[in-house]
Amino acid sequence: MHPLAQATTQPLPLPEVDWRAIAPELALAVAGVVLLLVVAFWPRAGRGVLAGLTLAGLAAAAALTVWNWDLERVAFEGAVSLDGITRYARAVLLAVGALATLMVAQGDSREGEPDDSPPEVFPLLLFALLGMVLLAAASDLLVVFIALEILSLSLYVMAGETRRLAAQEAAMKYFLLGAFSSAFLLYGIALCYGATGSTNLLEIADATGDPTADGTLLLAGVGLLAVGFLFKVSAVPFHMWTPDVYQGTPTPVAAFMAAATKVAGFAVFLRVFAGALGGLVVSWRPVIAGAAVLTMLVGAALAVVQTDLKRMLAYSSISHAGYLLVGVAAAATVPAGVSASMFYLLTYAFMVMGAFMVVQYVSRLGPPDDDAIGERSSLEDYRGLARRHPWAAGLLAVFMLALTGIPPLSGFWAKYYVFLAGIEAGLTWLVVVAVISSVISAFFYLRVLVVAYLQEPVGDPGAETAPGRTPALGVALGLAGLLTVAIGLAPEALIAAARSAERILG
Amino acid sequence: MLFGQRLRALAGWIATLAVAAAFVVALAAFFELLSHPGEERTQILRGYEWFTSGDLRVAFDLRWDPLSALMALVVTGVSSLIHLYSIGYMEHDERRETFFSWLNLFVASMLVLVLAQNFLVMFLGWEGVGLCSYLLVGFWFNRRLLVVNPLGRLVEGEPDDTREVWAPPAAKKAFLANRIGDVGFLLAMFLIFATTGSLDFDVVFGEAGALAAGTATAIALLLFLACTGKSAQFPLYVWLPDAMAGPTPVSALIHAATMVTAGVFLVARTHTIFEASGTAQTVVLLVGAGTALLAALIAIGQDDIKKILAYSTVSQLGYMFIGVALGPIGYAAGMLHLVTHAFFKAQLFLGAGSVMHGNDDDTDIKHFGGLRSAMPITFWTTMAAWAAIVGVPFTSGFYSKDQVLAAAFEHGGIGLLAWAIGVFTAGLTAFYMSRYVFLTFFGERRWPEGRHPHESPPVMTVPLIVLAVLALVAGFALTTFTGEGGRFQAFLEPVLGAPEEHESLAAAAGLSAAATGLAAVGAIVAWLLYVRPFDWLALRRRWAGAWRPLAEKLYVDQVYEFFTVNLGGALAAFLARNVDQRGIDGAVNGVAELVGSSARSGRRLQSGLVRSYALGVLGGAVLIVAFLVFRP
Amino acid sequence: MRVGPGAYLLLSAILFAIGVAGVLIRRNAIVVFMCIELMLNAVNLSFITFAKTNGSLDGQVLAFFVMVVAAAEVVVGLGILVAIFRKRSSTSVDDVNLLKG
Amino acid sequence: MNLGAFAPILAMLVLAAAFAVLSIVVSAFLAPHRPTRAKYSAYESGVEPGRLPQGERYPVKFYLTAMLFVVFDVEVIFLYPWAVVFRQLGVFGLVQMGIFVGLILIAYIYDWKRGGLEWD
Repeated sequence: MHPLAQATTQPLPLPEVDWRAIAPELALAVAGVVLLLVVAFWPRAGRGVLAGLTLAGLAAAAALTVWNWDLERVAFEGAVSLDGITRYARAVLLAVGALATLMVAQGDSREGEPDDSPPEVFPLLLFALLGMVLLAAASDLLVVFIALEILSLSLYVMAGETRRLAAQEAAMKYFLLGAFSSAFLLYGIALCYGATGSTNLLEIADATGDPTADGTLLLAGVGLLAVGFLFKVSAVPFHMWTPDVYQGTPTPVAAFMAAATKVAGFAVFLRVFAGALGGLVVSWRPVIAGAAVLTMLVGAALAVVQTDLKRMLAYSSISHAGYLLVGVAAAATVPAGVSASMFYLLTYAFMVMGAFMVVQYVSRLGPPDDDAIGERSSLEDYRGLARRHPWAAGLLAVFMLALTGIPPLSGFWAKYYVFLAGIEAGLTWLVVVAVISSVISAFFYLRVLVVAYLQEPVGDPGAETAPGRTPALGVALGLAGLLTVAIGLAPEALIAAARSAERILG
Repeated sequence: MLFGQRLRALAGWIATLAVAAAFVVALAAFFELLSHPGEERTQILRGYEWFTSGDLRVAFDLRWDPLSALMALVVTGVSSLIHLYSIGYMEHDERRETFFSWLNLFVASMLVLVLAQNFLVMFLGWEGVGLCSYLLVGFWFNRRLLVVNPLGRLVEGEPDDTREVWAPPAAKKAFLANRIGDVGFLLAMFLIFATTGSLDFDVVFGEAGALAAGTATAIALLLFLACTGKSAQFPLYVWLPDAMAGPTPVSALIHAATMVTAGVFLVARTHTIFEASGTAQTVVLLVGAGTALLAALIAIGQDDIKKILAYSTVSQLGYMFIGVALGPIGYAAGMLHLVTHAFFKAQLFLGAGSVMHGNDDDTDIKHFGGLRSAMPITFWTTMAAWAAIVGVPFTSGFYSKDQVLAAAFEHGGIGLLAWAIGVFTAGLTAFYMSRYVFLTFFGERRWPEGRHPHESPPVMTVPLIVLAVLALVAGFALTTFTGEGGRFQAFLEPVLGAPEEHESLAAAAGLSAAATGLAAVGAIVAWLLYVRPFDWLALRRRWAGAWRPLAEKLYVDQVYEFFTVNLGGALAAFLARNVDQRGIDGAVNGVAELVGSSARSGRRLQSGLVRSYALGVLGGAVLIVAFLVFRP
Repeated sequence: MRVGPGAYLLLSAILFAIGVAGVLIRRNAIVVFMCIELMLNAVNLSFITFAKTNGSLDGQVLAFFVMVVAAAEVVVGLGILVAIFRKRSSTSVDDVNLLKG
Repeated sequence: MNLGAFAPILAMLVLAAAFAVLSIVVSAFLAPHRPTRAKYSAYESGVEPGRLPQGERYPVKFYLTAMLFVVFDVEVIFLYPWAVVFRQLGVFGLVQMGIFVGLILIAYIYDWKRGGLEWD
């Protein structure tokens, strides 16, 4: 009998709705909807009000995350699981969201200029975050797909939020390629479903040990899943959209993408590959390791030749994705790989957001933006920054040194733990490549400092416009700098928290 | 505002006082250390705990033992004098407050390096030192370099090549060579942690004896790779002579007295690891000896006073490595040479800076001559340092070089080879150093019309005098009259261990005579060539075939370039564009060029077209699926 | 002749491949976008087929969600494309290459 | 059923795709590249691609209207299966669908307030 027809004759078992398990997500959704209504009914609401409401929503979600901190269970019949990865990713994502809100609140308006970006960016930010936290918690491929689409669709719109040609181009590229890659991901889900008979990660994990399952189909499905995830975390050869999009899109959105998408993408990467597909590690590890090698080297090498800071940061984020892939490759056999990757994401998120904040600050100094290339972020604009704006230059130095991985700052520990996990998993050759790549990358990070500290400013410094008052950006910069330094000085507590993420629930 | 201007003017004094205060503190701590009996002279200051996780405990621990005390004293002492000198030398530079803050940062990093109790803290200092040297070498980023200057004069001007604006080639080269070395340090650190489970010196050295021979060799050679980068040994020494593009006090501080000694210090500090691997010790010995000879030969061919001194530094560092490669018998000798060299080389560089200061920043030896009367203090102090480096009996260099050579001789075997090279190099050293002082201070005047050489202000000459006195008496004061190890060796023994059987160096007198005699020959030849009225330029032209290789630095840079071009194969075709840029950038720049050019071709793939990006996605997807499905 | 699930899967794969080819070959952004929709719906066919062979409803549920997502993508995609068109009066994807390198 | 039979088909598709990708890449590198304007214009059944008659503006509110279409489209997709099992689901189903429709309604209101229903 047809299953649907069968269902009509029997009372349906009602699913248990575990409100508490998804409380932070619900808070984000409610906050997003409320903001949408505020925008609809009160279009003149100031950015301060909207940002305040957004932060309130984030605070509520954060409070609920803390309330749920010790909760470890699988909810909604295996669709969502609460474990270390979920709560760690939630915490990091909400913090990133708060920083991004501050950056967005600052906007790109100067004194006496109207702001270009529409107020919808705040609810969109919340919806994107909702997709991200859901993605980190998803333990069913259906939820993975939906969460991925929620975050992607929000980001597509955010990327093109301003009227600049460059922003629109970025949005179109991101959209077409994102949709293209999610079709591959979807096909992967279909093949996995066909091979194992389920979309639930726990059941897929069981089926991978089952010899009767269709191996070829499953492996093809795994490969296509990898394509979808590798695209989201911008690994080579699926990285090409990244520089164009980061450069063209408004800086706050680029920062948000660079930090938050990586956190969510790697969380789901770890859960699916190191968790559910851990049984197939022998098959997929070479793929991930190969992608890691390409990603690290291509990202670092191409960053060297960039003359635009935003673009350089995009390539740097690509090479950082490579280091994270080392952690993913290690994670299936070495639990430390999971915690090292999660810790890396935490530190990386703050470093890269901080770097973009400095970009946002400096872009306010020069003449107005060129419509075609987006906000000004050419390295030329940073010449002699130390002389003109010592604080901005100092923070830039902190973030660049942290991204390089110079010891007292957070980036060093991140790399250190990931490399250690790699060695423990027997991937020493991969770690050697990673070290070489980080040597190359030191070159372009330090180059930024050389430009900012050693070179004379070009042109007439008097022609420079005042940055205007930047309270929100100032707070965000201070927080990011503080976190980057503080994590570097006392990484222990956060590492310990990451350790608790090592046990993956389906 | 007014206060700010005042502060700027005072920056040099503040920086100098800070370093001097550090010296005083180090001195006090040193005497406190002396009050303990020998075995209890290792104090570990458990510092701020960075973090512990699992079996790895990393803390900001510092170590105060005779070795680090010695280094701390040398670093802070010499640095104080150089800071003082810089106040005068940098007087007219508008960015002097920046200069002094970096100089201070450099001293701080160096102190972290020498006081470290674990590899991680040491690496922190190691990196900091490298960064500071990069910044300081590139300090005059908007001046063209010495090498492109026809009159040997530093010319200010807008660099035309915008690609090079942000990093003058010399700074870039220093940076790259050091990074190659740093890879060695990092890998060694990983290997150490993987085998011993700790990075703390006490734990690691405790287990060093139990290491498998292969592991010990690997660790030791990786560490030595780091040393060749920082201490400018073959094959990575090429950056040091170019680094003379920085302000002269920087050359004195970094490239003569302190930073380059970090490698020697590293070998001494980790001597237990090197002792566990005979192979590594042999490699260090041969590299040290080879570098000493090679650099001395090249130094003969240079006409730029700072380059002569730079190659002489490379050569003297070779002596130090010979010393520390010999085992317990040579450690103290190598360290003693480190100390005396810090004094006399600092003086030589500062003296050279004084000569430049008084001669419109000219550095070409052909444009001096007869400066003796115009710059008496510079002359006499430089002669004292000359006496020390040449090895005139009872000056400091005499004792230290003598001890290194005696230790090599006594070591026997391969040590005899090192001894022979060392003695021969001593002769060469005497020749090129004599050539330097004779051509600069003696003979007839060769400087251009309109130049008025003048003595430097007291703030510069006082450090010269202090250093000259130290260069004369340090050897005598630190050892004994007969030149045996004496209290210097006894002081370091708790850390570096005692030589097994302290044979009476009966042959010492004979050995000294050999080296001193050869040095005397070198000096006399130089006297005959350069002081007597003699057309040495004509001689040079006649023997151009012999001279050219020396002047061209034995073609080492060209050899590097040749190898990077050929071994790079197809990829190196990209280098062709750079080949005409003269050899200076050779190997190290080749690496950068390799990355840059492959990146430029990679950039073309980044066409901005959505469809080609989509093709990339599809290609990756096909590769991955094909790999997974068809994998055997 | 009995048509087995293999035939449906083959059709799905062929449709997917046509979609991919369209994305790579066509220049009009709207057509490119339609090809992506074709890819998504090709996958839907696989989902339905697998739901039948596996005897579970999950595949059909997934197909529903894919349709919803596809619809949402239409909205966002058209929004972006129209915005670009209004600035440039061209929808050729090859014209959009300010950002590169 | 055994899906093993599907594997060779999949393999063939992969190979075909690989061949296609390879030939595109190879031709991109090897082919002579002499573009002309005519070559660069896309062939779209004889119509010039993507260019509307000059002077005529594209309907501004087009995509806001399209969004409305989706609002109801999506609603209906989920209403059908829900309606089939409406009785079995009882109050629970009613509440859930209420939340769902409520959310759609909010989106509708937003669209309305932002001018999505005003054509000109």
